[in-house]
This record gives sequence, structure tokens and C-alpha cells, in this order.
Amino acid sequence: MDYLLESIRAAIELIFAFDQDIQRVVWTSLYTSFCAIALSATLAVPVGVALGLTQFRGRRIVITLLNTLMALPTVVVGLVLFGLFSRQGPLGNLGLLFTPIAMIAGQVVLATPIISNYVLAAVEGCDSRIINTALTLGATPLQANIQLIKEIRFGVMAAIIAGFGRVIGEVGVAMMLGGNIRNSTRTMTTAIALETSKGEFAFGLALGIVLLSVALFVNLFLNLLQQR
Amino acid sequence: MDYLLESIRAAIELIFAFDQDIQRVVWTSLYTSFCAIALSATLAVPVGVALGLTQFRGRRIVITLLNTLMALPTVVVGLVLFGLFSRQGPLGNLGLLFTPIAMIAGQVVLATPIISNYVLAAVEGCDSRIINTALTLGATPLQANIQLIKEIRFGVMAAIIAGFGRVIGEVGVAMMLGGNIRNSTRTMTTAIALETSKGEFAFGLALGIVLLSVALFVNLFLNLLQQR
Amino acid sequence: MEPILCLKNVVLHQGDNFCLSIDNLELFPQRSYALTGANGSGKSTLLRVLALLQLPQQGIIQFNSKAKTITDKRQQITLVEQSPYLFKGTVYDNLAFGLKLRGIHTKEQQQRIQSALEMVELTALTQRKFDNLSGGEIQRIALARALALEPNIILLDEPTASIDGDSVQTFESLLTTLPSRGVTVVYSTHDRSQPQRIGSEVICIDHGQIVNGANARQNNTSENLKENTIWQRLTNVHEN
Amino acid sequence: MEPILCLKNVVLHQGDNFCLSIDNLELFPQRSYALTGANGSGKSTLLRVLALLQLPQQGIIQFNSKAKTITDKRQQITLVEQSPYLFKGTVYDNLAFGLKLRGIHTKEQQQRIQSALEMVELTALTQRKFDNLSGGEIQRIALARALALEPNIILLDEPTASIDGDSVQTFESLLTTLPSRGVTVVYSTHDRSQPQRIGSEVICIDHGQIVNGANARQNNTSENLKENTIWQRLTNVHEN
Amino acid sequence: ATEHLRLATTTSTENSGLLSVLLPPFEQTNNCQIDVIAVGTGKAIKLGESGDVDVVMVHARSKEDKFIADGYGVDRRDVMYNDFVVLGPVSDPAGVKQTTDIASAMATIAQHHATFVSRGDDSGTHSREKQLWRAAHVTPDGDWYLEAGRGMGEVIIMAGERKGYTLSDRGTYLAFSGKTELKIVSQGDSQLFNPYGVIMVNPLKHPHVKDELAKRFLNFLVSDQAKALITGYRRNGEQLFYVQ
Ligand SMILES: Nc1ncnc2c1ncn2[C@@H]1O[C@H](COP(=O)(O)OP(=O)(O)OP(=O)(O)O)[C@@H](O)[C@H]1O
Ligand SMILES: Nc1ncnc2c1ncn2[C@@H]1O[C@H](COP(=O)(O)OP(=O)(O)OP(=O)(O)O)[C@@H](O)[C@H]1O
Ligand SMILES: [Mg+2]
Ligand SMILES: [Mg+2]
Repeated sequence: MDYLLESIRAAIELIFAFDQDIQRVVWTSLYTSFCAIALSATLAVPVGVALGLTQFRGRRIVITLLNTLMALPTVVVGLVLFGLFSRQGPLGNLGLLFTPIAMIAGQVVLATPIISNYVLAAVEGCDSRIINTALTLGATPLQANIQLIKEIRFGVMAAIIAGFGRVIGEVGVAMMLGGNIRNSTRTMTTAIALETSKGEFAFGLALGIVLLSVALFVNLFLNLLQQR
Repeated sequence: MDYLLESIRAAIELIFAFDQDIQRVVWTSLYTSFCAIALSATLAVPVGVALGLTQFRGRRIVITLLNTLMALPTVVVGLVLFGLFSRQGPLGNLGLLFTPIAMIAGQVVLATPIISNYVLAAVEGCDSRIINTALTLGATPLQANIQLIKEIRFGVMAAIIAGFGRVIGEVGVAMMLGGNIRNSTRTMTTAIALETSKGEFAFGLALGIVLLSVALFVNLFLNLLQQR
Repeated sequence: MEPILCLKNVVLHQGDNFCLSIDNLELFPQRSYALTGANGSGKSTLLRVLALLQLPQQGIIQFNSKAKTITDKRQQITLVEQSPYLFKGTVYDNLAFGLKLRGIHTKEQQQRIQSALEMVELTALTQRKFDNLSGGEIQRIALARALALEPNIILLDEPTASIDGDSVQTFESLLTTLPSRGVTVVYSTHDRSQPQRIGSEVICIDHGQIVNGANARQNNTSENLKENTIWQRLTNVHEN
Repeated sequence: MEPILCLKNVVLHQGDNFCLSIDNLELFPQRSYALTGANGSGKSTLLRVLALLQLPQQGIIQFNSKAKTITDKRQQITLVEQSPYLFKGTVYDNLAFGLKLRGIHTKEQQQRIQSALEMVELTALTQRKFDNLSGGEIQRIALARALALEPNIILLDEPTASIDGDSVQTFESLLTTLPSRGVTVVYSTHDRSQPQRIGSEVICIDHGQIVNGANARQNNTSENLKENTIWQRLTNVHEN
Repeated sequence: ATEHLRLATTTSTENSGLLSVLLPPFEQTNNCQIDVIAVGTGKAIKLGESGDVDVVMVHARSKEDKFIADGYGVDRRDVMYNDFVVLGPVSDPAGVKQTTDIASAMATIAQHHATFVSRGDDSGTHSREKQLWRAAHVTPDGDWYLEAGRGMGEVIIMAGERKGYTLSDRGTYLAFSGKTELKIVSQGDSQLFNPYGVIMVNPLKHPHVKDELAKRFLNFLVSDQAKALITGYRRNGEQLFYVQ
């Protein structure tokens, strides 16, 4: 139990010292997560809206598959993308393995089902009159859908926050596709995993506290955005 | 890339052979996830509903904290609960470390913020007349809240599915608190991690396919429940 | 006679621009009252206060009944809102909701639901889902849902606003008979001749205040009793 | 004269029990039509078809206009639904939505919104949020939102159902003047004397079918023009 | 009920597959079950310190000594050893194959700035790698030196992908030899000797430790039966572990 207290002290020291290694690691975590979420939202929001609004044969099957993808373990995503990006793989000669781009790709795969499911739930729960109201006021179908997204912005923001939490806190993809290379692809989570495997529990936990503080700031910021 | 194909073949063999080891691992994954989700939902649904319906000072702060908790890395949850359950820790003499109970505890911590955030979003998006309609028809405040939950059941089910996906697919907590002990706390995800670290990529991926199939069945079942 | 529901010095601020302020309002049992007033004058707000759904910031609401808990009181006062919400499920489920809460199950539940739907002439829709109904159908189902509960006080917010001409007549006859069956009726309306047709005292609201009172104690309702088929049905329900 | 909107052999099944079936309906420009019929007879459904929102399973809808795309057509036909939805935001935002889509910004946008809110006498609510309005206020804002767009055809589903007595008069006078300003008006109503007051042809629907037609080609509207303040305001808008 | 004995060991030991041959005879004769918790060396020792396991089996002599000196462990036994090898691409750009001893092998890699992937995780292997750099009088630094902070298998894969060199224990290399193009470029130096020790957690410090059973287990590991099992264990036809 001691190490819980110890780690809080260590975390505070870490945050105040904020040495270059930590800065680097925080920065890598943040920018991969942001890129991943931006890409993933661009993909997932339209998917969620489309699934929520259209009726077609097999729709429930598609939704169930999307639900199932939320159970994708990070290791599995890592393995599959590793197969794509490795030298032997079809995208091997791009040399993307163990770069941030590979990590971002993995995180997009993780976040997309989460965001689309969230958006889907928001669309299914929303007022059925929104689209017709927009159309009769002269909107194109696309504009009507955009208005729908604006109307359910609370749900969309919640989706993005959930997706962000998932990718900034995940370790498997970052580890397998990034490689946890110091000064390059080491993120907060892979650093925590490393410290833990060394038995440096207090330091690992301290990094965890740094991670949560960073996530808190990002969420405060998203919250402000939303209230605007 | 070869191993992708190889692993699909291996997965099919695995599923059809379904030997005792695999059975055991699937069963451990399933029952810890179910227990965790049952506990977590009992906790999280009321929290989400309460946060969605009541107005109080600091409400947005509480919500932002809850959002932040979605970024909790599994390793950090593992570390903290390790501190509690370890022999040195306050709950040490219960001897829970490296048992399914410790894993369930960790999974509850992971799933609870996800489920409550989802439910919160559903409540914030729902029709504001529900509670008053139930009250004026003679419901107690509790009954009115239960009716609200029934009205947003699609959202609640989505929350539970998301939470289930999170816990059945996560590896950090199962690894650190369960210990990946063969015939005892080995789950599908820790088995995948083990095989991967052994270099048995195809077998790891095959287990991943088994995991997704299991998740698919559970989701199909939840889907049926919902449509009833 | 004692008033059954009574507001004293009630003040309720809503937003920056609206304030409901009622010095004294006494509603007597077995009468019918019509709330009139312009849009935004506070009719719906007053009805929600009377239904014990919205608590005023100041003042006293007295409900003359043996009920102790607020839920017991609410079980005797039912409000049909201006734009009613139907629960997800069938029309039957919606009508059964309040009955179940009152421990009314099986045969009696079915009978009450049947008669309530007969009153609003919608028995054909019993098994219809909540989300494919016309505006008037929704309103009539909400009315039936309240009537099935046989409350002591029934509060109706513009109950006939989207109901067609013929049905309005049937419904008004029903409303006319309720007081003599022991029910106190309060409804809001924009139809100026409706209070007279039903035989109700008019309470006129303007900017959240009562401008002509329901406190002149003449009872002009009891004479207006009509015997008609719907009324017969209602009688049957009560005798079952 | 050519009809502006014309339905031929339209069949629309809705659920198992309802079928809208219109052999021939011709609506002529600059006239006003009143849809009447019992609850569930199909008024709202027909209005949604006329608004090009709901596609019938069979039949032809002809809209006599130069507009090519369905959106261009819809921009000339505006429907106010029976229970209107207000977008999250202020009353101003709601009125601005359609204007922005038509490329109307800044000054003209403000003026149009101002005059539309004057027509429904709600200028005081310009900056109010969508979720704290009374039932009648919502309906009036939805009407203003449609009027601000100055459509060729305006479709109103029970536009005066929750509007108070005085405002109904003002609004009816406004409706009466619209045809002579080039607008074709179709509205549904349960008020039997309303079509006469406004001077509209009556289209009566029963079980999804037209039972007395709008195809007797007498124009009984144009005489009923009234000059009043609201009309003056509308004129100003058009001349700006 | 069967008694459970908790053994914390390094991932490489578990992954070699030896334990599934070595443990069952002991489990049968003693009617017990050994719960193997495979983690990093540092964490395995930490689990021993906190008393969450009964026995620790690792390969990091200095850490083991400290563990015992601090009073957490008692009764260390040498069980077996294997050896480390330096892996590199077939083309061997730094010409490590030409060197004869490990010190010059490491020095050559550093001179050529050839990519070297380090475990970077304070594991037994990583400690040994640092020791080897010291012996070669090199401070590894620069773009060519990648500190990966991952398990042995993953590091072999990474080094393969990057066409670099790395240090690995022979067992893991054999397990991954089908998954990488890396070949052994240096082996056999006495400094690559890798002994495994087994230590019982001090029952005086942690009374719940099953010292009775643990002691029997330790005795078993150094018994002739165990020795035969260890030396008889083959993977891809190669012997992985040796006993003194
Ligand atoms: N989605 C749907 N599925 C099945 N039936 C529907 C659906 N929507 C409406 N209906 C039915 O179609 C009929 C016509 O509905 P509509 O809303 O057009 O009636 P209306 O004439 O506007 O009635 P009101 O005066 O009550 O507004 C009703 O009986 C209604 O129950
Ligand atoms: N949550 C709120 N916040 C601020 N103002 C509100 C809120 N709810 C209602 N109001 C205002 O209170 C006033 C009274 O509303 P109420 O719904 O009681 O009017 P009403 O008499 O029922 O009108 P109508 O005839 O249109 O139904 C209105 O001006 C409305 O805008
Ligand atoms: Mg009202
Ligand atoms: Mg209608």
C-alpha cells in the first residue's frame, strides 16, 4: 500500500520537474490520440448516423457486428496490423511499423466501433422530427443530417470523449505497433507498462496520475467547447 | 501476412476441437466479465441516471471526472488494486490477489465509468416529459426513474454492450490481478498475450477470433433480449 | 363546504420573465373549472402546480385528503399534459401503467382499459404501438390513460385542442358528467364557449395572475348533468 | 389556369390499417384550402405528401415550378407540423435556419426574422431558448419560422390548435391575405367555421380518401382580402 | 483440496515450455498445483518482496543477492543455466561474425552505428547487455541504439524488422527463429553464461508462505529427476538448458 502514497509524491514531483523524457512521452500520447480521434470521428460519426436513420435488411446484424468490434482486444488489433505493416506484409515497404503512424492506425481501429456505437445510440434516442423539420425548411438531405448531428451534439461529444479515453489509455496497440521506443514511440501507457514490468510500481503509478491529469485537461477543454 | 490465413484455419480448428484448456479459458473470460458487468451496471446505471436528472453545483465537474476515468489505463487499475489486494495491502489477508475475484474488481473499475457515461448521455438525450408523466400517473420517484430507464433501454443496453466489450477484451487487469495462471485465472485475452509473447502469432490470433465469436454470441443474445 | 385543493400566496418564478403568483385559489370538490388566458399566461404552469409536479418557491398548497405521502396524493390527482408523452409500448401498456401502480391487475385492469378506450372511442387501437398514431389519437389516448385511473381530481391541459369536432362533443358530455360522479375537473382551454357548454366556472389567468376568480361560490355545474351512453359506460366501470 | 400542385392516383399504405388514396387532387395557385376530417383520417399524412416529405407507394405528384432538385422544390413548399420541433438554440436561431440555407444573411435575415415574429406577436421571445416555451408559443414560433421563408406554398397542420382566441383572429386575418400575395395555403383544422372565416375551399378527408373535392373550380377566396396592420407589415417585408 | 504453490518467474522461462515438462511430476507426487505467474524479472522479485508468491525463479544475480540481503528471500539454489547469443541480420553489416569474443562483437556494432535494439526494461537480459557494453568500453547512445522497453520475443521481431542486432537468450531465439530472419552472429563467450536461481520467500517475513511445500519444491528442482528433465528438454531438436 505504501507505494500508493509514494507514487502520489512521485507523480507530483514528475509533474513539476516535467523533464524532457516525460514531455516527450506526454506529447507522443497526445498527438497520436488526437490524430486517431480526428480520423476515427470522421469515419464513425457518419456510420453511426447512417445506421441510426436508415432501415435495410441486415441492419441489426451490422449493428451486432459493430457491437462485437468493441470487444476487439488491443493485442488482436496489434497482431493484425502488424501483419499488414511488417516487412513481409502487403504494406511492408512503406516502413510504417514502429512509427506513430502505425500506432494511429491501430487506435483508429479501436476507436471507430466505440464512436459509431455511441453515435448510433444517440441517433436512435433522438427526436424523430429533426430530419423532416430540416427538410421542410429547405435543407438538402446532407444539411439535414448535419443539423441532426448538431441536435445530438451532446451524444456526439460523449462519443468522442469515450473514444479519446479508450485510445489514450490503451497500451496493446501502442506497444505492438509503436514498439515503445524511447524518444520516439514511447507513450504514457507503454511507459507505465515498462515501469510496471521493472517492478517500479510507484513510478508506473505516478505516470498513471500524469496520464489522468492530461486526460482531465483534455476533457475540461472538450467540455468548454461543448458549452460554447 | 501468411499467419493471418494460418490463424483463421487454426481458429476454426480450435473452435471445433474445443479442447479442455480452451473451454476453461473461455469460461473464465465469460464468467468474470458477466459478474463484472452485473456489478458495474448495478452501480453505474443509477449514477448515470442521477447525474442526468439532478442539477447541483459541481455537476459538470463530476461529469468531467467521470469522463476522465474512461481514460484509466488497465495497467493503472491493475497497479492500484494490486496495492489493495497484495499481502502488504489493506485487504491482503483476504488472499484475493491472483483470483477471479480480484479480476472482477478490476473490471468493475474499468466498466463503471463507461456505463455511467453512456447512461448519462442517454438520459440527457431523452424526452424531458417521461418523469412527470410517470409521476402524474401515480408512480413513486423510484418507480418513475425505473420507467425512465425502461424508456431509454436502448441506450442502457448499448451501455452494457460497450462495458462488456471493454472488459472481455481487456488484458491489463486480467493479467496483473489474475496473474494468467493456467486452469485458474487465464482468460482469452491473457492467453492471447501469452501466445503472442511466445511468438505463436497464429495461435494468438486464432484465440482472438474465438474471443470475437464468443462476444458475437453474447451480443446476439443481448440483442434478442432487447427486442423482446 | 371545504375546498379540496387550495393555493395560498403561491409564487413561482420561471425564467426571468414569468412569475406565477396566486394569492388565493380554492377549488371545491365535484365541480368543474375552466382555465382561460392568452398563450404564455401560465395555465400549464398552474396545472403542474396543482398536480403537485412543480413546487412553487413560496406559498402553501393544501390538498384535502387522507393521503399522507406525496405519491399517495398524486395518485388522486391526474394531469393530462398539453403535449402528452406516450411510453414506448402499445396503447394498452400505456393505459396499464398507472393501473399496475395501483395494484390493479388481470380482469379488472382489462375492463378498466376497455371502458376508458370506449370513452374516447379508440378501442380499435388497443394494440397499436406508441409511435404510429395521429396527433388527435395521442391526445385521446392520454385522456383515456388518465380516465382509467378514476382520480379524485383530473387536470386537463387543453384536452380538446387536437380532437375532431364530433369527438369534442362526446368528450364534453363526458366532462360534464364527471363532477356528479365525485370527480373535480380542472381544464384549460382557448375555446371561449367551451366552459359554458360544459358548465364550468371560469378562472382567467393573465401574466401568471388570476384576473377573475373561482372563489365566488356559486355552483353552476350540477344542473348540467346529461345522461348519455358514455356516461352509462362510466357508471358500469364504477359498479364493477 | 394550371394547378400548382397536383396528386394523381396516389396510394400510401401506413401500417396495416391506414391507406391514403387520392385519385385526383388539384391545388391552384394563390388559393387557400382547408383540410378537414376526423382524427386519424389522414390530414397530416396528406400534408406530408404535399410537402414532398413522405413518398407514396404509387401515383404521381406534380409540382408546377421551375425547381429541378427535390431540395429546390422543398424550398418553395414549407410545412408546419402538428407538433412542431424546435431546434436546440434560441428562437432567433430557429428562424434563421431556413434563411441561412437560402443564403439570406446579416441585415435581411434580421429584418425577416423581426417581421415574422411580429406577425405572430412574439418579438419579445427572440432570444429565448427552445426549451422553456409554452405550447402556444412553440406553435407560433413554428409558424413564424415558416412565414419568414416566404414560400410559394405553405402547409399548416392545425395551425391554431393551441393558439389563444385573440391571436387566432389576427392569424386568421393574416392567412386570409396570403393568397393575394402569391402564396398558396393548405391547412388542416378541426374548427368547422374556420374555413369560412378565412375563405378557403374545404377538402374533407375520411379514412384516407377525399369525400368532397377541391376540384369544383370556384375561387371564393380573393374577395375576402382584408387590410390590417399585420398585412401592412408583410407588405413592407416584401418591398424591402 | 490440492495445495497451491505460487511461483513467480520470468516470461522467458515460461515461454520456453520447460515448466510444463518440469512441474507435473512434482505436482503429482505432492498432490499440489503450482500457479505460475510469468512476469518481468523486476516484477517477479517485487511479488516476492510483497509476499504475494511463495517462490521466485529468475536470472539476475545481483538482484537476487539484494533480494536475499534485504531479508525477503532465503535458500537460493542454482537450478540451471542457458546462454545468451547476439543476433543480427544475415548480411551482418557490422561484420560481427568476424569477431571472436563478445567484447569486440559489441564494440564493432557500436563502431558501425549498426542498429541495435535493446530490451531497455531492466530485465535480466537487459542487465547482462549493459554489462557487456561496459566490458566493451562503449556507452551506447545515438539513433542506432533503440531502447524498446519490451519482452524478448518482441525485441527479436523488432530487430528483424529494423535489420538490426540484439542480445537474446537462446531459448527465446529458438522459439522465434521461424518468425525472424535474424541469425546468431556471436555466441559461446563465457560472459554469455546465464544462470537461473530459485529462491524461497522468507517465511519469517511472510508467515503465510507455504515454506513446507516450497522447500520440497526447491529440493525437487535440484534433484536428479529434475536434472534429467531439464537436460532432456528439447526444442526444435536443440537443448535449451544445462545443469552444473
Ligand atoms: N407510422 C405509422 N404506422 C402505421 N400507422 C400510422 C403511422 N403513422 C400514422 N398512422 C395512422 O395513420 C392514420 C392517419 O394519420 P394522420 O396523422 O394523417 O391523421 P390526421 O388526420 O392528421 O389525424 P389528427 O386529426 O388526429 O391529427 C392514423 O390512423 C394513424 O394511426
Ligand atoms: N423552464 C422555463 N423557463 C423559463 N420560462 C418558462 C419555462 N417554462 C415556461 N416558461 C414561460 O412561462 C410562461 C408560462 O408558460 P405556460 O406553459 O404556463 O403558459 P400557458 O398559459 O400554458 O400557455 P399556452 O396557452 O401557450 O399553453 C411562458 O411565457 C413560458 O415562456
Ligand atoms: Mg399551456
Ligand atoms: Mg394530424
